[in-house]
Amino acid sequence: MINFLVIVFIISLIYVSKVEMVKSYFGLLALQGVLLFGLAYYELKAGSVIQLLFILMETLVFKAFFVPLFLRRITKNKIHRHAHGPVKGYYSVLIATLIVVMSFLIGYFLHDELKTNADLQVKYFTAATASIFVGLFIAINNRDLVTHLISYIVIENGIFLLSLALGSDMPMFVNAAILLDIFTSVLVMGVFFNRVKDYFQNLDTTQLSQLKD
Amino acid sequence: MMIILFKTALLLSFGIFIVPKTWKYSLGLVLHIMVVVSTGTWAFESLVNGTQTIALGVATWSGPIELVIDSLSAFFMLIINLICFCGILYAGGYLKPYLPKKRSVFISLHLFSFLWLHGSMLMVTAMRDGIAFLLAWELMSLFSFVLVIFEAQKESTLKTGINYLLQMHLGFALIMISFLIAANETGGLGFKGVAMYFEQHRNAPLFLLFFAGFGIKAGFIPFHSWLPRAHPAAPSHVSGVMSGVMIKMGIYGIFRITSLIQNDLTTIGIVVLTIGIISGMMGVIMAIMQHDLKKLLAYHSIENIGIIGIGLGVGILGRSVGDDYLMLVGFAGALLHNLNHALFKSLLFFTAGNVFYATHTVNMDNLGGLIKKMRYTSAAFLIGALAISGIPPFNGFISEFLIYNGVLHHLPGAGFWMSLVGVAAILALVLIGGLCIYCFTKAFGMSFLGTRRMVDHQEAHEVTPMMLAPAAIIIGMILFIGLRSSFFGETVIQILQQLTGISSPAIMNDVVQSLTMVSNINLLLILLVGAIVGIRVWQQRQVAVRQGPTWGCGYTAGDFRHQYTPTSYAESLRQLVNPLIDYKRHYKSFAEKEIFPPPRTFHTESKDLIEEKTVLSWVHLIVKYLPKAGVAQSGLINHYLIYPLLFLVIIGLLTILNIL
Amino acid sequence: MLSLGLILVACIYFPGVIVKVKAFFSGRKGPGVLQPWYDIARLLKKGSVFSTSSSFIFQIGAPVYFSTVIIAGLFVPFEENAALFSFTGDFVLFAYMLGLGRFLIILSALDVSSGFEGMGANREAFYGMLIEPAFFILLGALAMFTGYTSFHDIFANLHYDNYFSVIIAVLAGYVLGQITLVETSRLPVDDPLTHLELTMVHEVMVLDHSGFDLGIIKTANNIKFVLFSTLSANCLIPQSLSLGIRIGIFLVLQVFFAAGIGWLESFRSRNKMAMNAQYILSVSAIAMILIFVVIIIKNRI
Amino acid sequence: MIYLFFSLTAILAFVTYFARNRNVSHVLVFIYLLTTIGLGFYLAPRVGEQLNEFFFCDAIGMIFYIILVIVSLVSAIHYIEFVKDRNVKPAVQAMHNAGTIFFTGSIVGVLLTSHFGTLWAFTEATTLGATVLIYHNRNSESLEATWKYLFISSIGIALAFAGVLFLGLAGQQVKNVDFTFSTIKHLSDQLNPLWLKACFLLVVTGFSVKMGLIPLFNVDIDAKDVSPSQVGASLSSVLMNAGFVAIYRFYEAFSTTSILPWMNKLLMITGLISLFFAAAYMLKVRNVKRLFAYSSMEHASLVMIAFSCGGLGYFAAILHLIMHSLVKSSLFFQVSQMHRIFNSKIDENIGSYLRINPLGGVVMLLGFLSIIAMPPSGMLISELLMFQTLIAKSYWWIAIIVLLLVLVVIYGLAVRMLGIVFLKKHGGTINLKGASPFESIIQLSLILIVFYIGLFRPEFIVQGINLAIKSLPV
Repeated sequence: MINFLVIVFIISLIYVSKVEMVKSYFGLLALQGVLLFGLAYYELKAGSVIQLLFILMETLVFKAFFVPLFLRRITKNKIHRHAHGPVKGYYSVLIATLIVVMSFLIGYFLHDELKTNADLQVKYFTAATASIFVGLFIAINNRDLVTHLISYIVIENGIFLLSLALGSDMPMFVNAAILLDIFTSVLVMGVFFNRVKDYFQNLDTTQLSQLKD
Repeated sequence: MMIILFKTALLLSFGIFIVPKTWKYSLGLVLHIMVVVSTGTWAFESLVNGTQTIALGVATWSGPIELVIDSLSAFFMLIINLICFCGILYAGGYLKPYLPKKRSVFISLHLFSFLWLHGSMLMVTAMRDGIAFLLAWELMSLFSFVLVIFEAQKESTLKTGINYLLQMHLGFALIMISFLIAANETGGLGFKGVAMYFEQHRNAPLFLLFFAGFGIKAGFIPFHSWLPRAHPAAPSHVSGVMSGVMIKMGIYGIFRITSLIQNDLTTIGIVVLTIGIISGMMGVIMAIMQHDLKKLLAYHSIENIGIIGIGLGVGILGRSVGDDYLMLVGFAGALLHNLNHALFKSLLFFTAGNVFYATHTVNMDNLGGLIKKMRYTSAAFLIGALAISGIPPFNGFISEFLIYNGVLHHLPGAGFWMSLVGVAAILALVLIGGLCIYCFTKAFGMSFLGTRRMVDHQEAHEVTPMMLAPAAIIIGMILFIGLRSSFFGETVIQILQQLTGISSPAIMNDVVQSLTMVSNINLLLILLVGAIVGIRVWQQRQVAVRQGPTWGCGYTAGDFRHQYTPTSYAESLRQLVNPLIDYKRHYKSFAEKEIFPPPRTFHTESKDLIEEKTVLSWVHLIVKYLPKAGVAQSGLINHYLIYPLLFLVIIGLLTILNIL
Repeated sequence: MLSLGLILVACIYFPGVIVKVKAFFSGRKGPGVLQPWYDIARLLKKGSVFSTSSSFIFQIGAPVYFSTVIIAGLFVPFEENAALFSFTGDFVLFAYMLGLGRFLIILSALDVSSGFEGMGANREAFYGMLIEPAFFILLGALAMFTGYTSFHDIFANLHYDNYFSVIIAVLAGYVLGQITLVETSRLPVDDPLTHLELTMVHEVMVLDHSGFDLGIIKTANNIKFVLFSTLSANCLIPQSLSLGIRIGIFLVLQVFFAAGIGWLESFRSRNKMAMNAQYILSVSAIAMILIFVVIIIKNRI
Repeated sequence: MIYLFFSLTAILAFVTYFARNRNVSHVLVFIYLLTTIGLGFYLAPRVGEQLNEFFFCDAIGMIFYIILVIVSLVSAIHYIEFVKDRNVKPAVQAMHNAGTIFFTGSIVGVLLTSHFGTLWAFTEATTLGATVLIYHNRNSESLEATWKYLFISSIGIALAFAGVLFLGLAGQQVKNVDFTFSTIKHLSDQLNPLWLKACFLLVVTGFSVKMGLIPLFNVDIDAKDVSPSQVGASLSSVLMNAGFVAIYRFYEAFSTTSILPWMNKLLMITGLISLFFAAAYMLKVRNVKRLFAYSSMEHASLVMIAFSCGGLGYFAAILHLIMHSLVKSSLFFQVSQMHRIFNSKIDENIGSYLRINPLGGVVMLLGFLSIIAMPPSGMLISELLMFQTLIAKSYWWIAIIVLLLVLVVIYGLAVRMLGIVFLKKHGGTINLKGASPFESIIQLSLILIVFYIGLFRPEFIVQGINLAIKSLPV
């Protein structure tokens, strides 16, 4: 089951990397949220109720529901297709796949580097690295703010997976902070997103390059 | 008592900013006098009763600051006090025209920096501990920088100032690093540590590092490029003090280090001598090529530093071959030349300042005939010129004579190499002397003699007595050294005997004897000249004396344009040294059928090739290409994300591959 | 004191002999030997004309030049007979004394704001700068050879014990002779009798001097002449002979020098101006050879 | 007590956000700063104590706490003048003041926390606070800068969190889930070095945006440029210190392990590359605030280089940070004044400042001396110590490179700043009312503190720093 989820997650990553229509992002994000919930649930069945609730909050409510909705609201039928960077269409798929392969390699390497380590879930780890790097790739490759937001969230998903993979459970305080962090940053970014839109009419970040030397 | 005087002077210096504009100068003068009195007393005491230590009563990062005044420090302190005092006197007259123009903050800044330059130079000579020394050293550079950019609203001046600041900072860094190297080995940051280092390790590398650091201040070629820029830019009293004493601080440092070195003497000596010879020759050659009087004087500072370098070099070589005479007398010549150069160079700069004050230009192409309008100034300049050319009966000769003597005395017993080295040194000194005559006949003849060359400066007039007073003081000193040279020779040799710990009455006697002779002959010369002039006056009374036009070889319509110009005067040498200077003449020659040629202009310029090659080329390289490396701030957020990615990947790889 | 006397004696006939010899070679009878001194005496009595553009420099230039030469004269010994002044490194002062004179005469030339005299001044400064090294290298070599550093000691100990040292004597004499020609601006560097101002060196500098000034300048030139020829005589006369004979030889030698210069000036033409620099430098080069000779003799190598 | 403080921070920030009266909101800020001072007095006797499970108070935290208080006070004072001059809208002012309170509070958290998780959380909080401050001017530039800052530092923070997770993994392997510095440091030598390396690398990458080093320095520069000058001041002094402390915590915790040399090399590389870019831009920029921003970057990299040498370098680094905070903030404050007078921050339009506003000119001049490490500035001492360590480690090439780059930086600064102070330029209109001697005197006193440190070696600072670095390997 876990394997299934992980694989779907990775596929979703590859898809994210080549999406053309902005609105199809939201579905993907929602999907990833759900997947994350599934994984987290399998991981932390044993864990305390509060923690479970927390994860529920974080994944289902927040990642799978709130964020996509929020994004949809702010981009409400204004933008349809997003501005591409140098790498177009299926090439980006290639790169995404490459990243996935790389992260598999890294995972493998780490795995037999550390036989002793029981806690390292290589599958998650791979997915996490893949997700982080794909996120970075999207951010680098695309030039409009929506995609940047998306990429941020993808990276955050990666981090979440990583926390599963490394199984290091932070104190509640910190978990709250993480949640708050994603929440606020998405919120604040959304706010600025609107302002930018009002200011520059379109969302191409090449507009946002007055400050340079 | 004196310590209180000194400290109050330094504390009250902040008052310069507060008091009203008209009082600022008087306050500055008073403070200078306070400093001169206090430190002068210390210097005299320690010259008489040997080294003394004075606690300043403040602590810095290296513990409590104390002034350690040995005879060497005392000697330099006296020079500093004399020249700085003359400088502030001169400033009184020179700054007058600026008072109404400038806002009071500038005046205060200037006077404040002048006082502190004085103070910091004194401290440099008296600091033994590393951090205190470096502090004083950098303060000296800093305040001299502020003084140089007195006219900072002009872009050129500011650029010069920044150039100066950077070179000084580089020199500072070199000295600092040398101290740190010594401290790293011996644990003592300061001259003690350096001495210990020299006892344990090879000397040449550290010495040369020190030499580079101090040499930038002293202006040895190839570290000289700041002098010909900074001195013309600065006001004359400042250039007088800077060229007179501040560059001597570099020499002081070199003397200090030289007194500590233990081995590698031959290498060090050869290097110092070579650099000295090159500086001397190139300095004077470049000087002859100049049109700007102050720039010419600046290049002459390099030349004189070169002479000092020669003295030092032969001294070190003398020590390496164990010839005390050569060592002591060579060092003595170098040390005494510090004093002499301080005197006549500041005199020359002050008089050049008078010229600028009267005519608002120091470009020799436009000067000429000033001697009729400014008798005293030109007389003073003449004496300075004779002195700097090392001509008796003035002081410049004495120090050069000492160096000659050392080398000549060594020659008979010298080995093969030493005899060649000695001949080289003599040759260099002789050529420098001859070139100096060439140069200063040009400088004096073109600016003061004949008739005006271009601009008509009828308004030029003799300057106020206030501005001539320092010149008078200095001329007094110059003649005193010239006519009582034995006393000074004795003093410097005593200083050196204390410094090197080698004392030999025989050498002392020999030097004193010949110097006494020299002085007597100088006196005789003066008397003889007086007598002949007297006879001449008497004869002129007897016969008919009339004025007439200059002999024009039958051509009666000659006017001032027929005179020799600085350029044409330098021409014959120029042809000889053409490869050394990048010489350009800007002139449009006549066309084929040009019947009615329009008026033409002609001017020449010569670049300092050594500076071009050693300094500027690198600087231009950096300034041109480094900004091109600034590609990171592209303004595109996408790019900003590439850097962390690259960073992570590269460092990660390096880590995994165990390269990092 | 002896040296001073000899120099004065030589001065009396030296310039006259030159004139005589030149006259002889050009087939004339020529004036008496003392004629130059009569001219000078006449000049000293004459009044003078000063350029309107001249200043006090012009007034003191000639006297200073004269006095420096006189003082320099007091340094020159006659072999072991000491001069008035003798101390270590006295010849440095000797050279710089002449330097002072040159400085002032150049300035007074520049003082009258004439193109010609500027030219002369420039050349004087230039050649003076070029010739000084030769003099110092020569004396350096002699110092290395004898082991002393004052005129008197050097010439007192200039023994020609082995045939090598004859080379030194000859070379030194030759170099000193050349220095003499340059310092006193005779042929081939400068022709005092030329009438083309553009090619003069010394004469053109003193164009505007007249009367007393001109007189003392000429006197100074003659004395300078004898000073240098005395120095070269010091190198040449062997000391083994008795004093009387040597004095005799000296006086004759002076005549020979003068005659030689007369002969030279009658048969040799002036260098091209451009040639002069190289010519003078070659003198220094020969002096350099002297150094190496000494190094070899003293087997330092 | 500490929780009380943070709740107070939250409340005050909240209240300030709704206080739409200018004076009230100023007063609120000052009340808050008074409480920070009070907290300071509460902490002073407790240096070296654990306050509770998440917070403690050690020497380095205390040092930078004091600087935080000083700088925040001064910047609040300057903000009053700023509001008057620009007549800022009350809403904006309220927002900004609330942001200030939040920002300051979160930095206090960074300085005082003893737990890696909370350390990370507070650092994140500073990002949000800073965002609000940077956005103050509400124009396209500030919008752009804010967006970039927010986005880039969010990603940076995310990476840093990944780092923390790796630390957690490492901790798990020895069956330990406590994230306090003490425990991690205590058993760091049992932890798997690979994870520690991963952790440190990610943390340095993530926090580099706070300290203004590569790889994430760009947004930091922009932020300092477009934000009001007093904000730029806090960004390049307080926030830089916070970033340093954050990195320092990890460094100290791992310093007993085998990866110490690796960490040193990493920091050295970071410092050198940053120094290189700083020097390169120093010759390029025309804008005074960006110039100062790059100079901050240069000093940050010097700090890193010194720090990575270890030994005396630790001392030098912290001393340098202290003095840099004072000088750089005072220069930024001075810029706000200059901006009022010339209504421009491009150096072509700003000239003969010493003549127009002597006191401000003197501040600029002395500030210039301080940041190029000329005596009597204390930076001379710290740079001297830095070179001493470089030589002691016999890093000759690094020493030479640093020397050259520093010279280039000095050249750049000299050309711009001295040009501003002295040169006559025909810029736009000049509004002499902008000059405010009161402010200049405050700035002057900040610089004079640095001079005092440089000349007289204040004992308490030396002891404080020694206390702070005593736990580090020699």
